[in-house]
Amino acid sequence: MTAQYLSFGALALVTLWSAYKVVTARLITHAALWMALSFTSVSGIFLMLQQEFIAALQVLIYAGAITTMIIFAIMLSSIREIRVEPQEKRSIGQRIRASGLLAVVVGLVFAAFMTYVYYVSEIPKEAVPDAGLLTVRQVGATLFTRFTVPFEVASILLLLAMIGAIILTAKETE
Amino acid sequence: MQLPIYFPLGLGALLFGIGLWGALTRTNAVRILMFIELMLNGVNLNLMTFTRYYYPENATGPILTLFVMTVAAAEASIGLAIILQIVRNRGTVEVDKVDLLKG
Amino acid sequence: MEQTRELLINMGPQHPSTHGVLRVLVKLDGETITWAEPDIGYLHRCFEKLSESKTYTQVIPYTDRTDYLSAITNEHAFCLAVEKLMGIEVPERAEYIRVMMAELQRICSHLLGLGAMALDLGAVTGFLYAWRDREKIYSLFERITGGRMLYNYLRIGGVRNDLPEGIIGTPKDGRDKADKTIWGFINYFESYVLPEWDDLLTNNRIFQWRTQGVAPLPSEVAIAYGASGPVLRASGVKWDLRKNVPYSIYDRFEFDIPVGKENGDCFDRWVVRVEEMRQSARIVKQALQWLAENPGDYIAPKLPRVLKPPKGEVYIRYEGSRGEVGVHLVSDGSANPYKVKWRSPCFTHLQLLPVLAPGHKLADMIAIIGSIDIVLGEVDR
Amino acid sequence: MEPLDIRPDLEALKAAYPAVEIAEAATGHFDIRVSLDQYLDVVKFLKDRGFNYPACITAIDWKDRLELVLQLYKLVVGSRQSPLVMVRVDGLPREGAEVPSVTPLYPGLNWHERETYDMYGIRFQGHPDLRRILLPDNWQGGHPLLKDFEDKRPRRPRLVRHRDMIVSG
Amino acid sequence: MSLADLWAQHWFRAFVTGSLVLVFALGNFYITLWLERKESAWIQNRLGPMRAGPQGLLQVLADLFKLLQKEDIVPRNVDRILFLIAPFIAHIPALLIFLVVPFGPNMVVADYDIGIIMIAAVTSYAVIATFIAGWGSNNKYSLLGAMRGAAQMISYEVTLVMSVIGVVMMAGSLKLSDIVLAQAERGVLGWYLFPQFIGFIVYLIASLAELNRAPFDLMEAESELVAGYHTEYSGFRFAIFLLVEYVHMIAWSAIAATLFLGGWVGPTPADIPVIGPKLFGWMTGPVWDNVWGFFWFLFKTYLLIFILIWIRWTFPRVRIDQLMDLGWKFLLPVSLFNIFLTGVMKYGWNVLAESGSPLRWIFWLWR
Repeated sequence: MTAQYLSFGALALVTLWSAYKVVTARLITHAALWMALSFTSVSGIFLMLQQEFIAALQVLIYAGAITTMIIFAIMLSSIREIRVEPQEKRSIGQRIRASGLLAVVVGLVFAAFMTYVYYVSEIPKEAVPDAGLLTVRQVGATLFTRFTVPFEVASILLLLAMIGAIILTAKETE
Repeated sequence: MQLPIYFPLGLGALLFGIGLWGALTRTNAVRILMFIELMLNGVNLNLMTFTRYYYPENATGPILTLFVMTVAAAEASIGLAIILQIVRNRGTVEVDKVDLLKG
Repeated sequence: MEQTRELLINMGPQHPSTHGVLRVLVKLDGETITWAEPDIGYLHRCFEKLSESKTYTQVIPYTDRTDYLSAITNEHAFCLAVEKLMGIEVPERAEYIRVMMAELQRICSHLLGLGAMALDLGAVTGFLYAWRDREKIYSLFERITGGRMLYNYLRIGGVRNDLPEGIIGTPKDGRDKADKTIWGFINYFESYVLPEWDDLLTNNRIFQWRTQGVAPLPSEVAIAYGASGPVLRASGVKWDLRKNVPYSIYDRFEFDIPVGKENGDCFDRWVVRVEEMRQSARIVKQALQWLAENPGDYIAPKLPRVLKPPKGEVYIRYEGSRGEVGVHLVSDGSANPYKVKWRSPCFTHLQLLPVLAPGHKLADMIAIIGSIDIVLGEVDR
Repeated sequence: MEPLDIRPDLEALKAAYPAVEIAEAATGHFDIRVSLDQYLDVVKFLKDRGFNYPACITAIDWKDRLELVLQLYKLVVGSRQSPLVMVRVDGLPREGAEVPSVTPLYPGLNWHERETYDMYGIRFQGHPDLRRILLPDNWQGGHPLLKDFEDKRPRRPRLVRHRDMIVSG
Repeated sequence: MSLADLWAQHWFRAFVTGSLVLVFALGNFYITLWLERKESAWIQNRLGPMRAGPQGLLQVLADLFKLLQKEDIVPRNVDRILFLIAPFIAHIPALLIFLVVPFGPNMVVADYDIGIIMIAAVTSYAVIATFIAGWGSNNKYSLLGAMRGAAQMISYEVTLVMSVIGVVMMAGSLKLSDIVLAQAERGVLGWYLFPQFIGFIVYLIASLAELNRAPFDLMEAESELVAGYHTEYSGFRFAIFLLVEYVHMIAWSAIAATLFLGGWVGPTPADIPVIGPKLFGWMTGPVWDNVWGFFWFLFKTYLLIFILIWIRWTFPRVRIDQLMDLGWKFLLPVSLFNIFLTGVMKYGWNVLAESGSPLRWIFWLWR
């Protein structure tokens, strides 16, 4: 019983701390690596929720592909001022906006509101006992039976994204 | 799962909150994309918590998360391509300096 | 707005694949080379100035050190120049010994050139196979001349000493006698080593990827830039000084000249060298047959202790293992040569680098340097 | 493989430039003595006559004057005994000799001319990149292959251990 | 607290099996490094390390001690944290792969039913580790090397996963132990190597590129003039990178052995038709099955390691653009074709299996 709390507490702490560091990291490359860490810990939480398939996908897509893509973008986009972002003097107003007081408040309010809604609503708090867990085979089956159209649309979306990215970034090689 | 439901849900919300806070404060375009990814992560977490707590045998949860992830990947690649073009034409990646349409 | 910064890097002088102390300044645009300039002189030992204060016989060890990978061919070139200047008649047995040694030395130097190129392209095993076979030749040379790499074996008018007992061996010697008798080595070389080179590297898919189409050299450019030897022949020019401007007794041997195609690239230069090794083995075999038929011991010609060639000038062209070695000898009648100009092929071939390299990738630069097979001792003299 | 005969070319050269002396040396090559101003024209003439292969260019220091020697020959595939031609320009001053460069005609002599400049001090006009090639770029010790060259660098006493005495200089 | 119910404790089982896997990885690293030296020597007909210990067995120990006592220089203006943690992050993919690999009949640490996707997911960390090492050492060349290495790994990761899908289609499950059992049912030589030969070849090439080894070791090749992203590392930190490379190699060949060569399935002495049961009857039973299973697993893994080392010492290096062309324009289409081929063949067998027509023997291989 306490093991679950313990592990969830640890993973949650890591996720939130790395997410916070993504915002406050001085160097953008560090931010990218903190993001990778947060993705990994979220995948840990998925494992806790006994969803191995989604945990593996999370690592594969988020921690692997998207992080690398962002790192490549960082390298290509700002080779020049990558070293240190200039910390020029900023007025009080800017500093407040930069420190994100406003946004933190919005975020907290949002989080508080959501937890209030869960708490008040009559959604059963206790989880359904460990019913037959989902196997990958079932997910695959429903994916290709009930969700074939969304699946095709998603693949077209990916194709479009690829073509768009290539057209946008391809240098005119002679 | 003896963990009450609003623990993971709370975490998802907080994750979303931090993403939102980052997106609103930072000015580097690439970093804002990172925050969008964080927000989507928060969404995924919510999705999976509900699936695990209330409909564990139903496969729509993971499939929907799968779709969210594909959309996230596609969006990230297009976003980064656009950012590269901005860098190539405007020379900067700071969002508030890219104000060509300003009145 | 997109400004690509050109990266100026310099390869060498300490670089694993520049065959000695060569420094090449390279400008890179991303991965492709836009400009390359070799910077030489790190191994300059003023061979000409030294030889002006030495007698003719004392100069011979210096000629070993110019192209230190094929010492016998350098000595042979210098001795031919002096003998032509003085009109000395070299005994026939000495001529045959010289030709046999020169061709063995050519095989050995080609082995090293090919091995080094293979190593640069990543085929470490090819490199070590070349070393293994070279060792066998070195042990043969050690028994004949006493030295492994630099011999000081030839003398003006002949050779220092006759071949030791049993070094020639019988045509039936096989692989086990490869480092004991010359016949053994030649049979081993032809039956085992050459086919191995073809399977291991020449027909190796990735090797062909890395060398075919890299640095094509048209024949006019090759001639205009004074290229010679394997580099010239790989560009389709059938020009071998042993056949076209015959010296010594090369006209008694029959061997053919391997030639590449019109725009010879790195791969052709490689194939021409491998084929040349085969032809050199043929020449050595013919020389061995002659030496076997008339054993006789070697009678050195009677020459004064200190040679004083008549006043005059001579320029002989010799087919060294890397190209046309030119010895321009000026003598003023005294015991020391007045001027010894060493026209070295590697010095001339290195001029091709700025012509061949641009447009290729940096990794190709290594293949190009390997294929023109330069030795810094001869470049810097 | 018949022996290549270049006599007609030499007669044509003699006809075109009477001031040129052509002699066949005992050791089998042809010497063409040319004056400095006709040097480039003669080389162009020979190139048109088919002397396409640049063997080497060097200089000889006859103690009172410098002599420039350019060696060419016809690289004709299948020919035999293609004789070598030495175009010689004599009487060059020991310092500051100016000679037109043949690199535009024969790119192969580019480095050979730079080496001759490096060793003898003969300047070649029209050479694309005339600077020292073998000696270090910051070498001030003059041109080493001249007969009267002595090394002016400071001498360190040479320590000869086995004769337990210091041999100076 | 008897051992039995201690074993029932989830955390204790995880701890024991995890450390066993670690011991397996390090032990095999030791042997693979020694094998690489010996095999390269054998190929180049020299002797290889002979002095340290019998047949040079202690040579690897000597190397590790040498690297241990070497000064571990951390350059001054380097990105300290990244520089220090890079080698350890590089370990994640190498060791996590062993979680899913079945060493014996029931010797598998955590048998996820998404085995192969888990492997693909974990290997994406190798790219991040390369980047961290390159970025951490803060010099332009290692950064260039790291970016090039990352690009190479990504483009070959796709091909790697595609080449394995053929096997998954044949076995019908992602779980590695199911795949091995499926191969066991297919009879004596029912390995997936034969029907999936294209997949196997593509897998081999792609794993070579993923490991930055053999013909694709662009990273520490002359083109960068430097030793790739781990230039600045010295002393034991460099030894850890070496460890990572070899453990990664073992991991990939272990997967290949499981997927294509039928993992731990192999004839035991007891199966010899006539005299087997009498002579070696005592060798049957659950424990012995595990022993023989582990033996066959190791045998096949080392067979593939032998091939990887063999390829390394015979092929020259490939150029960077040829590498990318090969990956995207040749290997990926070929692996997609293999998937298509497997689908058709399996469908063909399902249709014709009972019909008894001679035609079905074409599809027999994909039954």
